[in-house]
Amino acid sequence: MKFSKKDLIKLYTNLVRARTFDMLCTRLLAEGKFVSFYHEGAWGDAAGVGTATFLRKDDILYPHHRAHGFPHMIGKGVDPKYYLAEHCGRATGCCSGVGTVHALFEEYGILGQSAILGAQFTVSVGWGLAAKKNGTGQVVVASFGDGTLARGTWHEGANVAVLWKLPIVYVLENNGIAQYVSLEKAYPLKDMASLAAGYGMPAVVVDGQDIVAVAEAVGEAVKRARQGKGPTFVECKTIRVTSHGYGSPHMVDGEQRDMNMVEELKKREPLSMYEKNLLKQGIITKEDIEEIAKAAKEEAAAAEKFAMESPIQEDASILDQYLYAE
Amino acid sequence: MKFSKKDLIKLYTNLVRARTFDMLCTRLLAEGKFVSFYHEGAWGDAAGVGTATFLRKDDILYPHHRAHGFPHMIGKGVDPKYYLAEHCGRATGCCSGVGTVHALFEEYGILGQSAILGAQFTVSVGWGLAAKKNGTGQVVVASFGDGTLARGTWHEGANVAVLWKLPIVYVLENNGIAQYVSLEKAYPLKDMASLAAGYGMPAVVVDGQDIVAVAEAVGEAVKRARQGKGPTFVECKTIRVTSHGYGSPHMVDGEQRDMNMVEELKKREPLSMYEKNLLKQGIITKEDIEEIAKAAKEEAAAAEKFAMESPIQEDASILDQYLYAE
Amino acid sequence: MRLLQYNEAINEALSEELARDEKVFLLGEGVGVSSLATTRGLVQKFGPDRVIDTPIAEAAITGCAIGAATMGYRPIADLMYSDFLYTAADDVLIRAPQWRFLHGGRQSLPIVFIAGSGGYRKVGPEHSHSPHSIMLHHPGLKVVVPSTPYDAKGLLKASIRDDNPVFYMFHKALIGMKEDIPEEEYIIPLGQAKVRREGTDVTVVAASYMNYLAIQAADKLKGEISVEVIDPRTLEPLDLDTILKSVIKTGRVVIVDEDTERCGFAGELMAQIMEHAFDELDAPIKRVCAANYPIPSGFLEKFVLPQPAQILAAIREVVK
Amino acid sequence: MRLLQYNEAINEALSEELARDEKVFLLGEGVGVSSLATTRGLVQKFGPDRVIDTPIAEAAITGCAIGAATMGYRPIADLMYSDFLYTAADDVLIRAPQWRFLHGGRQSLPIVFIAGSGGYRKVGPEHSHSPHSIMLHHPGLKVVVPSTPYDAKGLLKASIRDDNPVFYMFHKALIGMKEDIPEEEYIIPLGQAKVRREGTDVTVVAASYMNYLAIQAADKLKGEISVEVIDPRTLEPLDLDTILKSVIKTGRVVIVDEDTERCGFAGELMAQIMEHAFDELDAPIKRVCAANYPIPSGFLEKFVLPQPAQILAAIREVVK
Ligand SMILES: Cc1ncc(C[n+]2csc(CCOP(=O)(O)OP(=O)(O)O)c2C)c(N)n1
Ligand SMILES: Cc1ncc(C[n+]2csc(CCOP(=O)(O)OP(=O)(O)O)c2C)c(N)n1
Ligand SMILES: [Mg+2]
Ligand SMILES: [Mg+2]
Repeated sequence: MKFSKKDLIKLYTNLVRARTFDMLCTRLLAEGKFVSFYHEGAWGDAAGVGTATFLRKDDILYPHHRAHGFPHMIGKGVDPKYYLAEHCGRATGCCSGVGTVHALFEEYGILGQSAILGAQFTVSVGWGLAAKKNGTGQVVVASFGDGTLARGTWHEGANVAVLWKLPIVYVLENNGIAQYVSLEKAYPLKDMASLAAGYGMPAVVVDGQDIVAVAEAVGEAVKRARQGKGPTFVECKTIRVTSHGYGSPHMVDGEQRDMNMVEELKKREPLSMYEKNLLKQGIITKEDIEEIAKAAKEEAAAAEKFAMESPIQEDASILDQYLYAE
Repeated sequence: MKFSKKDLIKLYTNLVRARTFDMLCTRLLAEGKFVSFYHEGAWGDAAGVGTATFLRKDDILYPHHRAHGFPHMIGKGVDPKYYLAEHCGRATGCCSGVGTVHALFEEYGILGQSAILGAQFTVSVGWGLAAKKNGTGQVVVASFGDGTLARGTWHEGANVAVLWKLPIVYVLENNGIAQYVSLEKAYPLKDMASLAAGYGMPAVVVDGQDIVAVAEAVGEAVKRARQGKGPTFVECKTIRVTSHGYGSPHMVDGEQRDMNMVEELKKREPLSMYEKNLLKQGIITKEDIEEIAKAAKEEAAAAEKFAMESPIQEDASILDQYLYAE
Repeated sequence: MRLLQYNEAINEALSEELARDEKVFLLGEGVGVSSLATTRGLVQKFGPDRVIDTPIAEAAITGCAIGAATMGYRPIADLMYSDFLYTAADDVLIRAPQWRFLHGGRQSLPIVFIAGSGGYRKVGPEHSHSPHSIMLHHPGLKVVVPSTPYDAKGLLKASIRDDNPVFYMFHKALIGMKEDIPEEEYIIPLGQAKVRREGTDVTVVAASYMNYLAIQAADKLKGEISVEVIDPRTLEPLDLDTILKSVIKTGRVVIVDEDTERCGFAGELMAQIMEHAFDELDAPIKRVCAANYPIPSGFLEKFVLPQPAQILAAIREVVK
Repeated sequence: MRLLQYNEAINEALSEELARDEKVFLLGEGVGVSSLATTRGLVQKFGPDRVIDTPIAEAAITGCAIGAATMGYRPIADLMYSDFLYTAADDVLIRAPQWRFLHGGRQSLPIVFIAGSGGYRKVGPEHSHSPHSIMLHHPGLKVVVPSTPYDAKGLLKASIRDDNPVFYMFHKALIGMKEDIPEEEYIIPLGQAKVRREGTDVTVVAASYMNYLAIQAADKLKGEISVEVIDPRTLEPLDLDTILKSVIKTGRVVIVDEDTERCGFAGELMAQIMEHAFDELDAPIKRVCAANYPIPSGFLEKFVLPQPAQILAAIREVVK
């Protein structure tokens, strides 16, 4: 796949925006302004942005829980302020402040989430089936982490997806760790892609820190799905340099994480790598970079203001209305 | 693996016994003497007998539900009369008449079952772990059907089994059908063994109608497991020539089953194929055959008598005792 | 009018709704055949895209229903035995009931989970449950438990047209029951109890197969005790008004519930009656439920599942 | 005596039992680290064969526990959040509780499922449940819900030594609670309620974090109403005798339960009290439970989970 200059800048811009929101979220959580959780995503954010940026607006996307899917949603074109407000429990949130860590942007194909990991594998079967029934070329993208892939729902969903040739793209963001457990303690495999191959599903492994490589691989998979050729598995190798969630112990397999190793990982920070690349190729200038950063900061500041000035969701009368549809 | 003459005759004898019990069970169900279900196993019984006959007494075996595991249990050395009595709801049953379709012969490594398919994949993780902890070379054999393999528990169990190098042998009895659904409507694959390969688990496909081939393949896998090399997957291609359960419609994928095709399948009846072979090789004589058949009939008749003369389980006082251990 | 069996009435409801609305589709293990013939013949009428056989993968079935529902389809997910819901419990009890709520009420999930429930076939603790209590414990899920062919059809049509997840449990022991079914279309709204027998001495609340047993008991006691038998028909929504009206009239209540007693529907209804009509009660409410054991296979089953004699005894006891 | 936190008490119980009996082992996602530190440090003491980190595969964890238990081991299966039991519900609610029973009582399954439960952290409907009601609805499973560090330790040791499956739920909101814990070993048998406050006007039954809230309410009402607070400590076995004794004394009852109201433990206890002590009641029993909605995230949580003011109001109402 060949990306235009505009495309490449869009990728860059979205990554800057995602990173800016991650920093904002981390700060808001630390300041006690978030209502429930936040799981930081910096340094592992290229996969989500690369996956989502070139999807069709009506494609369905299940965002990964890491960075709470901000990279995915920003890529998909969603205005993140409503999701930010959701995290703050505001009535203006995308779920009216009831879900806090859940996103819903139906117009953009974000149809909801579950905080019980592994739901994406089976719910996306229904999305894929509906997309196929709709017959308009919609594609479903299910993002998830290496840890999530161990759930049995993967098997039940993947088998049927291949069998029914559903237009689904599975995007694994393999950061080598799941909460406090390393990949080595969770799988007997190096490349998770071999699991997909078991079903006869095409599978590719890409450098998840290379946002263009991700966009390319996902783009190919989406094309395949749109053509009715069924699901593809894209494994993005990425990293996690923070603790699991803000405030949780920075440990793995019972020990403190080896901070030298984490420093080593940090060398593959995707934003600066991509930035350097674009500069070298002459696709952006220092000035562009400053401008994009400035715009992102302004967007984040405006989103924060929007969230903070929105009313707290405390209207008990909505409970009945939300429980059942008429 | 080279089998002695005695081994080959043992396989034959067990297959005759299993077949005799299958006929007995079918008749008892038809006569209303069974309490709940029976799912006939004739023509698909070589895989179970071949799998179980040469296991160690302390090896753990989860019998497949087809033929209610009689072939497996007979192979394992269990006296089937207690399981028959169980089916008749008798107090002398192996579960005291409370389970009816459940088997328990702890001394023989039959540690219980669940009628919810797919439990074998995760329960056997615990058995495999315990066997490994015991350190006495015990092996766990989990038998199951092609339909069962679609459950998510397969993925959760297999992944951990390979990861922890558990001494487990997975034996698939692939009869190409699951209740009323054909294999083609259930998987995008021809050989299920490819699913195992996804975990890096060795997998072999054998003719499940060839009892010696099954015993050989399972024997190799057991050897591997005993040596601490981890799990193996053995796919036995077998057939189902009856309806799903006695009395249920003989249909598949919404239609009556094609009886010409079923007649075609019947040509691969494993007992007569094996018998012919043994006769040809001069390992048994016509007289041997008659004697074995007679002994099997006597065994079955005695088991029937035992079951029928045993008291019906109607002692309500045991409910408390069975609910909780002291 | 035609005399239809309970399972034929179910089949007819499915067929009519599949024909009426092309967003409706059906999926499950062996729905093309169907042991109890509830879905048989539908694949011939509507094709394999509308009546979908699946592998043995309950979570794929229920997850598929959730996904398709959020995209405007109206899936009917057949789970065969209601016991199998435990293999997809996070979908059936958590995800489907909560999805709309936690996404700010912006979506609707028109799903029907359908399965056969109940015991009295001696087939043991993995094929005999009537697990409506755990459904009721998870708000967001409606629960429909028809006791006659007429109701089975009318309630199923209402369930399919409802914009919320509904668990529709037919009872395996009622399959052979026959009843006159109108040729014309009809719908029975969810949330309307039915007084099956009028009486003045005692109120018996019983749904599904228990309603059948309760009516037998009431008829047996004719002349001795005047029994009012109420069939809630749906447990969520629950028509508490009809029940309370009867309680006020009789002052005495027996609740018959096939589900396990502890934390079951019967205890819940006792609590609700205490909350709303404590002063109307002339005697403590009695419940006849599955005793607090797993449901044994075989001949012991009768010591655990509610028996006609127990129902009679409870009624006699409560009017004493 | 040392002052230990609730989670430290849990950790100590695990450590002592792992040391005492080499058949005991622990497995779960991240048990080597453990968010709430209940299992932290144990892998260093007992090695990775006894303290086993697993992938995110709840069914593998629970199935492993069942298998190992039938071979004489005593697994402790850590499910992290009790909400996650829904992903392995057939093991936790059906297979483990029923296994011994349906195999004729010939085996015992000494399993402890351990998980953090409860809300009040605004983290929403997939991380806030206290799902003890559905456990109680499945006979064969014991249910332990400690409300103090002392109890947490003593009850966990009893749970590990019990030969039956036990679901041990500690409450996330109690993690920071401190209490004096003896140096010497002690065990608290399952099935013994504790009277936390003696009183004569009203009986309040409340377990786990609700007990903490109930005690606060009782203390607040001192002088105005004499409140007896009973902590069941284990819900199965349930020490009904201690509760009934108190009911006979006070004639008035409030049950506080964090679990969803409908078909919950509170309703069940109301039913049991009605069955055993109807004539002792001077007023209808009141229950304060999670309202019949999913537990919302964020600021709406307080409209669903039981609040101190509601407990006070219920007590005042019931003694009126
Ligand atoms: C079924 C289930 N089990 C456990 C959890 C708790 N949990 C939340 S995030 C997480 C780790 C996820 O790891 P991975 O999928 O690799 O994503 P990552 O956080 O590494 O990006 C866990 C165990 C959960 N939410 N759902
Ligand atoms: C979880 C679960 N789903 C469905 C069933 C109902 N059921 C019993 S046997 C069976 C078919 C099993 O097929 P397979 O594993 O291929 O074994 P076979 O009968 O063909 O030998 C089904 C669907 C069940 N017992 N458990
Ligand atoms: Mg990860
Ligand atoms: Mg099969």
